Amino acid sequence: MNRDELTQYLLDKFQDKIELLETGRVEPFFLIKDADYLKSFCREIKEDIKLAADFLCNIGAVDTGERFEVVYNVASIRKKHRFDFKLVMDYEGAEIDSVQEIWAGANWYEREIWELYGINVKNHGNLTRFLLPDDWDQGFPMRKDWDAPDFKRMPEV
Amino acid sequence: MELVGIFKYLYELLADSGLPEVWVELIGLVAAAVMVFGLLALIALFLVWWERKVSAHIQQRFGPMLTGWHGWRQTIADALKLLQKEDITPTTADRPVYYWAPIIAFVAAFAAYVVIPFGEGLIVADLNVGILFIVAITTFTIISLLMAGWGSNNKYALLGGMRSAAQVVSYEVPMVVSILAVIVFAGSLSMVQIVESQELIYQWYIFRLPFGPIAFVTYIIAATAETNRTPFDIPEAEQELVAGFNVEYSGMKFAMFFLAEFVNVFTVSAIGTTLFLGGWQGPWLPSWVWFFIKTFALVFVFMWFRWTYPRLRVDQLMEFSWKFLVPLSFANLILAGLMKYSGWFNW
Amino acid sequence: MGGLRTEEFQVNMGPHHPSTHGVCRFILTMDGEVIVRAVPVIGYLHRALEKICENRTYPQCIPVLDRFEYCTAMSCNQVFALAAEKLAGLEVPERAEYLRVIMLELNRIASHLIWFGTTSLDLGAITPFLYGFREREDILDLFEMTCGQRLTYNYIRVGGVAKDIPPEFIPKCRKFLDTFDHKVDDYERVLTENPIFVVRNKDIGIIPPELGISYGVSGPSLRASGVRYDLRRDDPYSIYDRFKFNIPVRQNGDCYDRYMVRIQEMRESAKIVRQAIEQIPEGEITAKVSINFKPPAGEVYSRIENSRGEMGAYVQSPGNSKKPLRVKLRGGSYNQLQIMPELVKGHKIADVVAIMASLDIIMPEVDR
Amino acid sequence: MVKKLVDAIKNLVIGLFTTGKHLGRHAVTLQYPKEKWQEMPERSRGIVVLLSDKETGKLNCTVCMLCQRACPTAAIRIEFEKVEKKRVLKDFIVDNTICCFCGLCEDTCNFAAIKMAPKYEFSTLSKEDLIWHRDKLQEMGRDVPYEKPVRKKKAVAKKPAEKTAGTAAKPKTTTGDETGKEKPKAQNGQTEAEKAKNETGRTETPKPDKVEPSKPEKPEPGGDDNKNKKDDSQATTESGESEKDSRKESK
Repeated sequence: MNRDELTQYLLDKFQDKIELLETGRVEPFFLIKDADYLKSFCREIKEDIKLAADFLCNIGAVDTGERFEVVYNVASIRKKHRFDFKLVMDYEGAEIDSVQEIWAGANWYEREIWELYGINVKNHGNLTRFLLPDDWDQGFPMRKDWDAPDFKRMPEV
Repeated sequence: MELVGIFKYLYELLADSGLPEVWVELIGLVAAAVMVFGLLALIALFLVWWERKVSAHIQQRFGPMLTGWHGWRQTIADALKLLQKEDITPTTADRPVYYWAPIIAFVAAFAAYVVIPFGEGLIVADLNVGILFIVAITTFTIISLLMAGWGSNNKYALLGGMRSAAQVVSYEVPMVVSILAVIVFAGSLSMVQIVESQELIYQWYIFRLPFGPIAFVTYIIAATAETNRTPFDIPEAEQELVAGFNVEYSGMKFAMFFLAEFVNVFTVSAIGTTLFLGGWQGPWLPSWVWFFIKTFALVFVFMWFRWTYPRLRVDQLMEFSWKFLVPLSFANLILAGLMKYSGWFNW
Repeated sequence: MGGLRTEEFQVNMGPHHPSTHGVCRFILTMDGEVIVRAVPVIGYLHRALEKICENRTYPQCIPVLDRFEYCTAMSCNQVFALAAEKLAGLEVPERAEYLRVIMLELNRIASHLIWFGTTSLDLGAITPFLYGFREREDILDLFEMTCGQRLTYNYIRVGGVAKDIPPEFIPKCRKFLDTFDHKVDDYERVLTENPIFVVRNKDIGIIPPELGISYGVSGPSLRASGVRYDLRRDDPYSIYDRFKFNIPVRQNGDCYDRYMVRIQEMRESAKIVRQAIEQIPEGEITAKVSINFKPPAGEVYSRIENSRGEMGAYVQSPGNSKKPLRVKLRGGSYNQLQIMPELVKGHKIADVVAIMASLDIIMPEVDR
Repeated sequence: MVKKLVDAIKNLVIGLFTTGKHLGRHAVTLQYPKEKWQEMPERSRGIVVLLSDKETGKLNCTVCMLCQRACPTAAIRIEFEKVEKKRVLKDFIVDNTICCFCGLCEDTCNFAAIKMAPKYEFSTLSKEDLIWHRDKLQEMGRDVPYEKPVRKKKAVAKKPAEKTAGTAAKPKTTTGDETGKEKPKAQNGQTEAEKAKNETGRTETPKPDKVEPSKPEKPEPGGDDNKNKKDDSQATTESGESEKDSRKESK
C-alpha cells in the first residue's frame, strides 16, 4: 500500500476514533482521540492482515510546552509500510497504557518516558529508574520547564 | 660438555678442601638448585618478553621497543615495577590461604626442574622415578589455583579456581596416559634413560609410528590445558571472569603467579622435548643447546596457539577431554603396548 | 547429589568489565556456571543527547549526534539530516547522495570491523581484533582525508554534505576495496571454520523471528533469524535503489548466523561502494540551505539501516524556530539489549559474552 | 565423524598458518613519539587557530560573531568594543576543554579568519592552559597555510559548505581590508588534475619541530609571545611537493 491507500484504509477502518494530522510530512500521522483506545488500536493494527504493524520502531514523548504528546512509530515488516500515531494529554495526570503485550520491545521505551517525563504507564510492571541515577530527585529532566543548578542553556548571541 | 666439566672441577675442589662429605653434597645440591632457579627466572623473564614480541609480530605491531634493543629490558622493568607495587590484601580474604597460594604455585613450578636433563649430565638429580615426580609436582599448581580462588573471597576468583580445578583434573588423565605410552616403550621412568633411548633422529618417540605422533599431539593439547593457556585458558578468561583466580592479586604476589605460568610453559615444553623430541640428542652442537632449541620451539608453538585460537567454554572443555582425549590416549597406550611386545617398529 | 545443598548466587558483570562494550552492567543470578536470571542495568553513559539537541540549532545538532553512536557517526549524521530534509522538503543534489552512500557504506564496514574485532576478542582470540582494526584504520584515513576527522565526522549536513571528496580519494578508496576482499578472506580463515569458534557460537542465543520482531530487534541480528528485512531495500532512503547488492539472510538465528550475516554484509557494502564510485556524477554537493535553517512546523520519523539495526530519529519542529522542539533517537542496540535477558537464560557465563558480542551492542547508543 | 575430525584439524592448521603468515610481515603501526606522520591530511581538524594576514600580520577576524553563534558547545567567546560604530576585537577566547572539533566555526567564517589546523599535540599539564586567548590562537595560526576566500556579494546568507564545493563563482571584487593578494578560487567545471595541483600547492609545510603547540615548561603566556614572534620570521610557505602518498615516514 502506498501512502494514500494506507491513510484511507486506516481512516476507513477506525472511522472517528482517529484523526489524520497535517504535521506528518512523509508517512501518515494520526491522532488517537481517546487515550483508553490505544491498546485496542495497537492490537488491531498488529492483527489486521492488511496493516500487519508487527514492528514497533520507537515510542517517544514530547513536551510541547503546553501538553504532552506520546508518539508511536510503527512499521510492518511483511507489508513494508510505516505510519505514526500519537496521543495528546494534559500535564495533570498524564497517563498511557502499556503496549508491552503487543510489542514486547515497548518495555524500555515506556520506562524511559516514565522516567524522563513523569508520564505514568499503566500495567507496566517494572517502572524503575534506569537511565538516571537510582537516587535521582531533581524531577523530570526532559520537561521543558525543568531546571537544575548545573544545567546551562546555550547563550543567545 | 664444558659445563659439566666445570661442575666436576668445582665438586672436586670442594672435596679436596677437606670438608666432610655430607657438606660437600649439600653445598653441591644448593649450588645446583640456585643455578637452576636463577636460570629459570631468567628464562621466565625472557619468555614474557618473547611472548610479547611474538604476539606483536603476529598482530603486525612492534611490541616493546623503547627499552633497549627491541625492548629487551622491558620485562626487567616490569618485574621491578611489580616489586615496588603495593601488595593489597582484600579485607575479606582468607589470609593464610590467600598468602600461601602464589608461593605454592611458584615452588611447584620450579620444583619440577630437579629432574629435567638440560643436557648430557646436566641434571640436578637423576631420580629413577623422574617422570612420576614431575607429574606429581606439577599437579600442585591446581591446589594453588584453588587456594587463590577460595582465599580471595571473590566470586570471579572462585569461579576461576573451580574451573581450573575441574580442568586440570580432567586433563591430567590424558597427559599422564600419553606419557605412559612413551614410558612403556622406553621401559624406564628415569628422564635420562628416556633420552638415551632416542639417540638417533628416527628413534625419537614422535617419529615412532603410529603411536608416537598421537601421543605427542595428545600431550601437547593436555599440556596447553595444564598450563591454562588459550584455547584452554578458562580459569583466567579475561573476557568472562576478568582475570579469574588472580583477580585480587597485586604486586609481587601477582608476579609470582605470572612467572609461575611462564615457568610452567617452559616445563611442559621441556618435558615434551625430553619425552618426544629426543631431549639433548643432536649432532654437532653441545647437548644443552639442542635441548634449548627444541624446548623453545615447543614454547613458540604454545604461543602460536595462544595468539590464533579463541577459547573453549568450560563444559566443552570437559567434554573434549573425557569424550575424546581420554579414550584416544588409552587406545594409544594399548597400541604402544602391543607394538612394544609384538616387536613392530621396534627400532 | 541429594545431600548437597546448592544455592544461587549473584555476579555483578560490569559496569567495569572487559567485555560489556562500554559501561553496561548485568546482574546475573547464577546456579553454578548457569545463568538463571539476568538484569541489565544501563544509564552509565547517559549524556542527555536528546535534551541537548532541543537546545541547539539544526546544524549544531549534527556534531552533537556524532556522539550518539560513535562507531557509525555517519549514520547518525544521515538520519538527522534526513529528518530535517523531510521536514523542510529539501532535495539533495545527486552527487551529495552518492557521497553519502559511499561514506555510509564505508562507515558500515568500519563498524562491522569493530564488531568483528570485539567478537573475536570476547571469545578469546586477540589477533583478529588487531586485524580488523588495521583495515578500519584505512577507512578512517579516507574519512580524515575527506572531512578532517576520524570518529566524529560532522560530514553529512542538512541538504548535502560538508565538503567534496579530495581528488586522491577515489584512487585510494579503490585500492582499499581491491584488497579488502582478501582481508575478509583472511579473517574468515582464522575464525569462520575454526572448530573452537563454531562450537562456541552454534546454537547459542537463538532469536526466534517472532520474538525478535516483537522486541524490535532489527538489522543483521534479525536477518540472521530468517527475516529478510533491510531498510536499504524495503524502505529505500537516499539512492540505495540504484545499486545492486545482496541482503545476506541466515535461518537459525544463533550467534554463528549473526556472525556470518555480518561478515557477508561487509562484502556487500564493499560492492555498493565500488558501484557508487564508478557512477558518481559531477555536480553540486549541497542544496541551498539558509544559515538560519528553519523548517516549517511538522513532525517526522526518519530511519535508516545502520550496522546495528534500524536507526531512527523522530524530529518535531515547532515551526519558525531554528531549534527542534524534540529529537528522539532510536538505536538498534537499545532493543537488542532488551532481548538479552531472554537469550542468556540457561546459558553459561561465557555465553553471555558471546551473545552480547554477536548482537553488536554498543552502549552510547543505548544510553544516549 | 572422521571427516569432521579431519576438517577440524585442517581448519585449525589453516588458522595457524594465517596468523603465521603475518608473523613475517612488517608492523603497520608507528612508534608514536619517535615516528609521526610527516604530514597530516590538509583538511584534518585539529585545534582552532586564528589566521592572520601574511603581509600585515593582522588578524583576519572582522568580529562578525558568526563562529560564536555557530559553535554547538559555546567554546568560542569573542570580546569586542565598539569604536565609531565598528567592532574592534578585544579578545578571542577558545575553550579547548569543551571544544568538540566539529569545524562549524571554520565553515561559517567568510573571511578565512578561523581554521581548524591539522595540529593535534597541544596537551598541557593544567586545565587552565587549555583556555586559549587571542595571542596564543594567533601564534598557533601563523604557519597554517590558507587561501583567502573570494567573497560573493551575498556570501553571508549562504551555507558555508558551498565555499569548498568547487562551484564558487568567478573571482570578483574584493573588499578593502583584503589586500587583493589572493589567488583565484577554483572555478566551476575545473578538471580534477587542475584541482589536485591547486590543492597540493596548499599543503602544509612539514615542520615537525615547530608543530609542538604548547610546551608545558614555558611558564607564562607572556614569554610565549616573544618567542613565537621570532619563529614567525621563519614561517615560510614553500609549496609542498606531492608527498601525500608517503605520509608515513620511510623506515
